[in-house]
Amino acid sequence: MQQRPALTEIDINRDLLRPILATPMWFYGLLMFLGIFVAAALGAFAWAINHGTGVYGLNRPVMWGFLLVNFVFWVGISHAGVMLSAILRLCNAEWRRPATRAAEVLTVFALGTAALHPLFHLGRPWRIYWSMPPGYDFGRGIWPDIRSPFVWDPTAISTYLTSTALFVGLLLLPDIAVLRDRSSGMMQRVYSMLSLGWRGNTRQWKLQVIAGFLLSALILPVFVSVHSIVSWDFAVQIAVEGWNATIFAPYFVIGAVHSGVAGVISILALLRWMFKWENYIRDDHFDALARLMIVVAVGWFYFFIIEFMMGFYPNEEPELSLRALQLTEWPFNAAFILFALTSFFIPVPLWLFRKVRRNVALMFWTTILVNIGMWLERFLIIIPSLMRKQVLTFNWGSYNPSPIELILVGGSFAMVFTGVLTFAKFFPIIPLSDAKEGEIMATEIRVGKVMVPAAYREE
Amino acid sequence: MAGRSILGLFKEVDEAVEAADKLKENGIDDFEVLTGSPYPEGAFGEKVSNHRLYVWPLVGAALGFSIAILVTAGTQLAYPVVTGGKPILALPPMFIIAYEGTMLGAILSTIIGVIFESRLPKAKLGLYDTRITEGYIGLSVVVPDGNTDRVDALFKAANAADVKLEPVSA
Amino acid sequence: MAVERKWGMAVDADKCTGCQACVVSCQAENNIPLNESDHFLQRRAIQWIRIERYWEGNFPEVKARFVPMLCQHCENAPCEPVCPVFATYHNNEGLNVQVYNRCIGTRFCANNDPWNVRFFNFWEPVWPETMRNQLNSDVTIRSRGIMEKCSFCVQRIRRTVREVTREGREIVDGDVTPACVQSCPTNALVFGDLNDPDSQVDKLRKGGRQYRILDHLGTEPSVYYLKKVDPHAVTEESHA
Amino acid sequence: MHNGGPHGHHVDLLERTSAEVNKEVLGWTTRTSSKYWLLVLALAAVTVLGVIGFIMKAGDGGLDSHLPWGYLAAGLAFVLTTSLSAPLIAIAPRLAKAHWTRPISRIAELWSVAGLLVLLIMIPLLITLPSAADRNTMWFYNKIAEGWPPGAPYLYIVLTLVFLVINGFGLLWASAIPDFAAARENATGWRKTWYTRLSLGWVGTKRQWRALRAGLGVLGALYFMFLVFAHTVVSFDFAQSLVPGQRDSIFPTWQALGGIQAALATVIVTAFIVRLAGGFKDYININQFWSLAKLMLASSLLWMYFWWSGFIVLWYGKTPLQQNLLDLMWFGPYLTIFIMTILLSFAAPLLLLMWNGVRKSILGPTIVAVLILAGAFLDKIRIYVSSYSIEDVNAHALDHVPAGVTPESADIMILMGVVSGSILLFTLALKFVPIINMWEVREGMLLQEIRPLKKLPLKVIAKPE
Repeated sequence: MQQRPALTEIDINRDLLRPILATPMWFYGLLMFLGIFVAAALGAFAWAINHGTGVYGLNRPVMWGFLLVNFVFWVGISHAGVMLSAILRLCNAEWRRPATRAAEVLTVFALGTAALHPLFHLGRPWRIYWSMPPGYDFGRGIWPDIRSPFVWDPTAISTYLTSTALFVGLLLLPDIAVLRDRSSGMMQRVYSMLSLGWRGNTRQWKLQVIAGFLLSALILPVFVSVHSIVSWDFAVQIAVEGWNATIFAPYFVIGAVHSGVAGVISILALLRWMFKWENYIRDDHFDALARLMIVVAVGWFYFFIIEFMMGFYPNEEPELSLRALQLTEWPFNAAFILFALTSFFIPVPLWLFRKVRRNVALMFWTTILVNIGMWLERFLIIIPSLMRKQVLTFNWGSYNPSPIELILVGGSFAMVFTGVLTFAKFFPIIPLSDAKEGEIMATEIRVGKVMVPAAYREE
Repeated sequence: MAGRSILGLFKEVDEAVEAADKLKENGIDDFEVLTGSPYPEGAFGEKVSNHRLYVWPLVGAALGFSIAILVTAGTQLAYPVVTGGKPILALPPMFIIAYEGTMLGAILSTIIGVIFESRLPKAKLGLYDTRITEGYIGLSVVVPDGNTDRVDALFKAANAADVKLEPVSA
Repeated sequence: MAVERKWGMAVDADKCTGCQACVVSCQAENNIPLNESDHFLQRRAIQWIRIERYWEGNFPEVKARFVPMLCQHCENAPCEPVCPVFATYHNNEGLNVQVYNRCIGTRFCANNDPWNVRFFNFWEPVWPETMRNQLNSDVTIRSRGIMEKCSFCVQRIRRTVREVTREGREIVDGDVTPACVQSCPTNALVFGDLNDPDSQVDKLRKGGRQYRILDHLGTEPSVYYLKKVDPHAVTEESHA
Repeated sequence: MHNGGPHGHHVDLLERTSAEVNKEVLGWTTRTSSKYWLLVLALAAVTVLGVIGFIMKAGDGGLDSHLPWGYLAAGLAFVLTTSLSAPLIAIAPRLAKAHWTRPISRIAELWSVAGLLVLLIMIPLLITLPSAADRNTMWFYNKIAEGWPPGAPYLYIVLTLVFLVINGFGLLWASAIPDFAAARENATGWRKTWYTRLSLGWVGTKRQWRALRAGLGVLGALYFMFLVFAHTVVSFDFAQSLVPGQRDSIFPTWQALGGIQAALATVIVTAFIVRLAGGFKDYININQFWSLAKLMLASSLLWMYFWWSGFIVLWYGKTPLQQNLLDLMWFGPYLTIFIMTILLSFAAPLLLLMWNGVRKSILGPTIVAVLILAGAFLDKIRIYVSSYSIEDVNAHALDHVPAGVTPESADIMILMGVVSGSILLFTLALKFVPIINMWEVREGMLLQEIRPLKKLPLKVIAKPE
């Protein structure tokens, strides 16, 4: 963290509250533009409700399609938040400071969007509450079958969503207090209500810090469980040879971390570029995040290799035909090559160079690549396995996504970005208090002639 | 107790520290330090307050776990239908849902705990100044009506940027 | 409660000529929506029983093998526990039943069904005016967005049970015949109570030629297949 | 991290001069008390006992079948998962630029000397390992082409383990060079020549330091990868591929994770003993144990999570094969030993380490570490003995669950010998290599200091680029 600029609290307030107190015009334009896609997606869903599930490209045997792929993808992205903010908090990493809240907010909206997909996907969406707490259809004395992974799913996702949302809200209190003191009129009243009368005495600050650690430690296990359960939607199915693998849970989780951290880096790069936050999201933050990415990516690749090899290992017909499909048949072979390149073989070697790690534009594009690759990974796991479920070749099938599905998938991206931007309009997406704490804690140690940047540590 | 709170605002941290020392010299050692950023507790030599936060998650976890077990066991026994030759009381799924319940309970009660322990929410903000979120340090003390000017003088001596006095209505 | 009856079927691959009569009669009996060509092209055709055709051997010695495929009504059906809302479960007559009103259309069961014998109503079923009167009043018409599958003609089972109780006797073998069995010209399909030692189906399933498709999955199907007698016959399934 | 407190011990260490450090550390390395020789003798005796056990078994069982050798394989896996994994605890924090690991990094790396033992045990196991022909191995022997890849699986097992051990020694040596140089100055007799040779004329120029850092980085990363790969290969070839039809794909990764967990435990226990025996109370203090305890808690949770991920899939699928695997591995003949493993490797660590009071102590983590080591030991026995108890390794699927194999006296002797053998190697190495990484400790003293933030004394930690 060489030559970091010293920032007073006034600077920090001014810079980090800019999107809220002095919202640039293009911001609204961007929201409008995204709104179009969101509207399109909702329209598509209405169309699907009106005409029936037939408007999707699904068929027998491919009963789960792009919507489920996208669902897994967004649940994966949503794992960035806790991964970064929790693990880095627990490790007391100084460079977490600007990243944490952006990551958590991304989690909330990605997870919310993901939670919509089962709704899109259902045959009778208006009955979805029969399978999810707390909307059980108690009136009929019929209960959900808790043996079904589709009951574990809503439980886990609602737990994760609630926890993360409240976590973000709790750590927002001091920043809302800052807004309360800066804003005026109606917003001022709203903010002072939301700030719960925060004064900023030492006790409150101390509890904020403890809450950060404690809740991180508590949410981490939830974050692991959520994607594991999502993976069990697939892994418990003995009928689909390609899915019935015990490694799925950790494989999905680390894949989620891979795509999620990449997503956070992309968002940070965008924020830095949009709001000119070079002093807050500094090059060495990208450097550190990229180093983390290398570790995650290598770990993920290990699991990928094991999973893929395990397909061949027992060498039985269905698995072999599945691998053959993935590797040799158009368009899956192309997708597979693209996936391997984008999710690992292009970005990771690049990140080995310090120059790349500290180049924001390059980091942005490489992380985008990673997420393209990870989307394809989910696609390659879900669709081909369904096309080659069992040895009964008479039932082998194929699948083409329908325009409706494509609109919904595209719209989901717009939804997430709209959510993040809207949040950034009303609340600081870089935690002021964390930045200020960083300024207090930053110091230097003299070693011979050089001053090495250092930080105070509360242990 | 006819107490009145008085708030001194300091531009520099060191001034605040000095004022805090003065207060302690004058035998006032429970004063509230208001800052715009999280200084580690004790940085101003103020009294270190203790809290019970670590009890909350445990209680919440216990609650969440038992509720989850009750619900899962209850639903299966209340509607005993055989699916896939699985036992009516299938334990592994119960554990999965109980796990989520436990964590949810722990997290919810922790969040409530944090808010409670920070003595929030407060309807009235009390004696406060918006400059505090701008880097000023606030020292607020509750003193018997008589001593207010003594503390006031003391703050001024420590080069306070501003000293506020709570209206008598309190 | 103890299992009294356990309905099952024996399918004689040796007798099946692939004539599709069972498919048509099932269509008529169970109010299955009309499968127009585009349903087949979209691979969304609904056939509770279908004739799977496998080619065997190389040209010119190519043989077509027919496998009538219907819901196997497994003891441990993998499709049941994955349903979040109990829309499908195992009843005490050994049937794997589908509760249409309860189904919300997750299509999870269809995925976890190795035989692909569960069908999803992608569209609202429509019948031309002229065929309205052909519909079977004993069978529900399924709305769109839910799963359906072979029920072993449960409506016929229920009717028979009503009749025999009225006549005050026990059900004997042959009382119940699903539509497909009834219409099979070569008697390749035999239906009956697997728990009744002197039922024909029970004898057939112990006759020595029997095998069950995908038996290695251990789901205990109630549909038994009988090998072709032709010595050098190796069908896809006999590996399983 | 939260609830602050004074770091008495650490202050003392930060006030040490480097001369004092040298004196204390090297002094202990060179001093050999009679107690030490007694320990060496005892360990040697038990090791010999193990050799005798091996000879007995080879005598009646013979080396032509794999069936009798389950316990020997378990021994190899145990050394691999404890001693050979221990260096990770030096590597990972070094890459993360963590300061707390400096005083114990050498303890962790020194365990790599036990690699010799692994190579030794490997030989008879390779002889008894059934050929890869017409059975499924991760090497796809004969699947792609006749006799291809050549020498599978034996050649590749040898390569993996040999590379791992060489890499471990390289890492140990590289990280010790500056300390050898320091020792060279005030050593006498054979030690003088020994240290002079090993220190390669190190004088500590800027270049040398840069080279050393780069070297440690590369060697560390390599060791990490080799270790994970070794865990994969061993668990595949000596366990999974002996059970026909087993496709429990989480298994190798679970074994690698168990390696990390056991590595933490090993380092904690060793650090505890070295701390008392060598009087390094100021070097190895609450910070090390606290940080290790946190990691150990995390790894224990992960251990359970990995097991559960495998279990839930097999339980839900309940195909006959999956049922048999469940019975063979867990709920059949080895149920009790499995339950004990769960208690030792998961329940106890969780219930004890969840309290910060226990985590932030010296005795607490040590006790938990001992439990975890016991758990890992039972785990390896369960896995490898059950896998070795299957006769027909070429069958298509596991159609029946063989009875459990209870250890003969020879097996017990072998296991004792293996464990004490690895400890013996470590103990001997103590006298050649300084047990505290002096240069890293000195560097740590440069980069940390106690400095008050206004009224509050805090530790300041510098992280150079």
